[in-house]
Amino acid sequence: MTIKERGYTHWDGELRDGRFPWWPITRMGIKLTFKRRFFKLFFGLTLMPALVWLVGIYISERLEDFKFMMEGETDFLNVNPLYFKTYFTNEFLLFMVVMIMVFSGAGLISDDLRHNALQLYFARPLKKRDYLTGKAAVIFFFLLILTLVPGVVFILFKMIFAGNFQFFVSYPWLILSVVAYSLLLTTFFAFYTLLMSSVGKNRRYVSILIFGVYFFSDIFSAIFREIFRSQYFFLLSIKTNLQQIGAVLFRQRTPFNIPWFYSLLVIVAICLFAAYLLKRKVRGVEIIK
Amino acid sequence: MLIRCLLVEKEGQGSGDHQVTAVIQTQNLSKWYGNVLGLNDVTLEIEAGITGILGPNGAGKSTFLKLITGQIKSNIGSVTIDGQRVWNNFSLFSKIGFCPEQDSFFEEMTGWQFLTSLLRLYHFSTAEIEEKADKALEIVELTEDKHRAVRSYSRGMRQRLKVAQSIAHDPAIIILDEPLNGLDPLGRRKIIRLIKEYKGEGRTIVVSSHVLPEIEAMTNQIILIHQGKIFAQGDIHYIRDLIETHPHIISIKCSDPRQLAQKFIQHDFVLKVNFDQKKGSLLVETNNRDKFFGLLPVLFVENRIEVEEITSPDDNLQAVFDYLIGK
Amino acid sequence: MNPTDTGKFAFFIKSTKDVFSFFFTLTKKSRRTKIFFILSFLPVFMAFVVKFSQIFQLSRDIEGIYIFNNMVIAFYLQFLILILALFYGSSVTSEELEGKTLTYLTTRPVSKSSIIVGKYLAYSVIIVFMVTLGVLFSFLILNLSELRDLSLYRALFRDVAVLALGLMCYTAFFMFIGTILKKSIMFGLIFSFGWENVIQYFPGSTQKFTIVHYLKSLLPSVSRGRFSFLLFRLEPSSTATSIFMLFLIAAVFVVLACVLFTHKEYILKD
Amino acid sequence: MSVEIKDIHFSYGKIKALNGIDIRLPQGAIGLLGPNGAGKSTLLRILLGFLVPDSGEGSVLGYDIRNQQSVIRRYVGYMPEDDCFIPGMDAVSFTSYMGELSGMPRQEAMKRAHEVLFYVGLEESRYRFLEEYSAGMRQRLKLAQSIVHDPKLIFLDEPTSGLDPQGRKEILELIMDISSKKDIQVLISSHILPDIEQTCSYVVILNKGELAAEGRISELKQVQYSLYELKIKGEEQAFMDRLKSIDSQLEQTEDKIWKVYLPPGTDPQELFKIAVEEKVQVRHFVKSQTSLEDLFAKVVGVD
Repeated sequence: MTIKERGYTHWDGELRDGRFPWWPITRMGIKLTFKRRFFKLFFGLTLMPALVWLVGIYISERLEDFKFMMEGETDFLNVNPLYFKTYFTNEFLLFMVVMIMVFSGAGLISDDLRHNALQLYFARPLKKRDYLTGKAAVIFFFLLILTLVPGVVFILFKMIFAGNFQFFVSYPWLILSVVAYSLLLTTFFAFYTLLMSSVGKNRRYVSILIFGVYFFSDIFSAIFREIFRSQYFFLLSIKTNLQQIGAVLFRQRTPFNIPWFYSLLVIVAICLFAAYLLKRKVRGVEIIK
Repeated sequence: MLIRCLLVEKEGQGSGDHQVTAVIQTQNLSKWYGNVLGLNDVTLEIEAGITGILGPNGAGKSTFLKLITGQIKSNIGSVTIDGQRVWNNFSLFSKIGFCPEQDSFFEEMTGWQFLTSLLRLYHFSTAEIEEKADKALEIVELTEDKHRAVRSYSRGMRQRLKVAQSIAHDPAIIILDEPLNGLDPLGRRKIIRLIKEYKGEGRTIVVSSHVLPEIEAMTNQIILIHQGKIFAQGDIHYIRDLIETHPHIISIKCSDPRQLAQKFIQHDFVLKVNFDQKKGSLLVETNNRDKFFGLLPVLFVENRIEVEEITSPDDNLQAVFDYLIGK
Repeated sequence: MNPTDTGKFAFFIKSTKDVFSFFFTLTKKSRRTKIFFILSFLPVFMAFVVKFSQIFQLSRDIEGIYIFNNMVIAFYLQFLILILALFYGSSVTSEELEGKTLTYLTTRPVSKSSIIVGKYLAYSVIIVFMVTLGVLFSFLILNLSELRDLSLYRALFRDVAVLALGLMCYTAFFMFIGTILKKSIMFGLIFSFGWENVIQYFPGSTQKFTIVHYLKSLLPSVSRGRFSFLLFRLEPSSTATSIFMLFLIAAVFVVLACVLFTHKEYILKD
Repeated sequence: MSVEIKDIHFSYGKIKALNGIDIRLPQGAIGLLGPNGAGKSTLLRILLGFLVPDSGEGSVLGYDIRNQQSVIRRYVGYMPEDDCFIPGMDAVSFTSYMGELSGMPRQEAMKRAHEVLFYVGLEESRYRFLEEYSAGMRQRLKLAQSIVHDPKLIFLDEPTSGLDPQGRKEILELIMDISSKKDIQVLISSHILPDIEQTCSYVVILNKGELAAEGRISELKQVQYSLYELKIKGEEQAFMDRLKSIDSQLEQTEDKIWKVYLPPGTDPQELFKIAVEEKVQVRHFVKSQTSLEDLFAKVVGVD
């Protein structure tokens, strides 16, 4: 007979270097976000445009049946790269992306700062990089559902509804565009949101900053543009920069007459700046002088 | 039930000198948070002097103190201070000082700003405010650090600053929620001394703690609270005396425990004798400590037993509660 | 001790004044206030750039007052005052709960209403000051060459007054929201940039359910030119009505916040 | 040699927190003692790699504190001093989450989380949200998360702060139980003497950022003069007067314990003889082996 030892028992397993040490952070972050009140409702709302576009794809294959409703205007129902570009750069979607950031992203770091939880993370074999990756992946999860997933679904359903691969053959690069744009948008918002979230311990304050800075840049750019009549001031606006790159990736004419790589430069610069600040701000202990 | 007896007896005793009017009175005070019990049917009177509220973590001490300072509303019952209701009766607070349990401040202020700003809410003149703030800082020995940000204060300093804000306006009633928490022995001693000195001129001080010796060091008047109920109120010695007759274990480490054990067995107030092999000590259970401790030194001297240690392992708060609950 | 009604009122005023000075001194130097100060000063920076480029003939020559009226005010009216009012308004009660500092206030001989009113006034004054200063500097810089034209100052005065009224109203409203809701920010953002933005363009009486409607009614109507993206389809109320309504809204929400704060019980979690 | 550091200096801006600390810690439970602000937490944070020392070097479990932090953290458990948790979680998710972050497989972490929560006595409230936890429960939870990955070395920063005596006793018993295992070492930082005295065999005393004393507790507690702690019931005054008459020194502490310094060579039996003669009861009698407290008071300068 073996008798179980009383008191403290060892764990007879092997601690190992996971290949993705940040994954638990991500899983927990997503779980906690879904637990927030009204989040599910709100997230559902942000998927509305995707649904509308999907219905559009269906109708595009049944144009004959719906002609009576269209009164001849069927151009916008032409499922082509422009159709995709419109989805990915429409204002409602971008607004919802920002709201989702306020909802799910604002607390990612600021809550840990507030409850002294960083030291719990960093007392474990986690690197700063792992911690930040884990948190960023939460944002990736939500934003890719809003971008990458609908994009792929649109392509698939277009082919399913059409019953052939015609669409894919016509635009074989489109899937790459969808992936590239989704990743770009998501990466940018991940950096942006994490930076804002690390600025303060107070979630309300962080929320206001995430929202405020984004819209501020837009208004600011609009004002300057009017005064100087120069398209280059579009570069001040986060939103137009994203729209600009989106148009290029979907091989459409850029909405504004400025080279697209300037926009890319601005976005990359913001990300690098955020990465630099995050590296300095996130640490195991708060040092009070 | 034993507890009831205790309270009844106490009332019987107190009825003779009832001219001392209670400062704080509560009637059937009960409080729930959602469906979690906070406080259950508390009726008591607190008189001038220091009163210690004693109970383990989560017993309802904080709830009680929050209720008598009008921070939360009771579900049932009432609280009065000097005959006036407390909830939303702000004018009462000019004579009350409260030191909250939570370690929170307006972090961006310095200690000095913290005190002067709060004193401003008592409508004093600027000169008065500065004088009072200086005095309070001196009492808690923070004068040197008064121009540092509260953020950079150590735990002990923060605790002392919290006490300072509760006494700065010279209140007649001071209520302190766990003022000794997280302090090193030096800091604890400072605050205990401060509270005792501050009692003077008929002030009423209510202090809560979960550590019996801390309370004993400050006062004899205690209120025992556990599971949201008041288990006893009165003189600490009275309660201790009551426990005297309760079976109690005493641990003795000495040169010849078995010989000593033999001697004990002959007495009827010794209920049980046990040996702790690991520690090499003798555990004796008795129901009459007076007799037991009266006998003990005699046995030592008569039998030339060298004593290393006499301790009462369950002479702590939990034992008191276990006894009162009737475990 | 039986204070008469006037005595009570005098005491209320006094308490409110004390609470006001408490939070005025505390907040005017806080880090957040500094960041928002910078934010509200960006138009000044913009005005600098504009003026500079005009002097060196880098851009078209637009009248200073024109830029001021259309851009600066639009920026302040539609964006900044909302953000400021939302943050400071909801802070009135939320920050005390989050920071667990409420106890320090409610155990003082000041009524809960005077805490609310005092803090409301303190924050209002700070943000009105912030905005006024920004507007004033932008105005001076943009109109550097026409500073002798006195009619311009009327416009300035009117704009500042409208912004101040707007701040008062919104702050009162968000303060009220902060006293009932825990997630006041989410609600506030949806209200400010959803409701206020959309409903104000609805026809008839619908648009009267927004605060911004009354604010815009007080500003001169803008020609539907290049700036129509900022203001359009307004069916203005009369000046008197607008001012009355704005004061009424502010007063109603301040009173509601007081009533709620007095009777609601706040439990600080540890 | 679990922890070995040489000439560690550290300052927060202008404030010097550690000023040249040299320590080589043996096996067993080790106490890190000092008043609030002596540099105990700073030292722990350096050992964990949260802070990089201004100068000096050291190793934990044989790994360098500058270059091999992540290896150190894998085998070390840390119970921080401040209140810290993640809101919105229950205790089981929290503890298993922490285990996973240390590199445990998910299912194993969940199993182990239940085990350690049972072990620290939170079994009944393990599904409750952390926001609702009391101070005592949070303390246990912090202990649970520090042992979930079965570390070889545990750093406990003020493990008993904010606990009632019962809770304190229980936490100390848990700590003693853990450190009784041969292959697990405990380093406890505290300002509470009896905690250290009870749980540790070796002590390091820090004061104002410097090493004030170090050694085995049994050696440090050498009998220099006979000090006894007594609790008396009965005619205290008469008893004390008698004691004074045989040249002993008396002192009463805040919690009503008499400290009696008997002159060298006096038989402690004398005490009981006098007690019998004066008819007082000795309720509590402990030979205080010039306890740590005196040493502490001496090196730290408590009055």
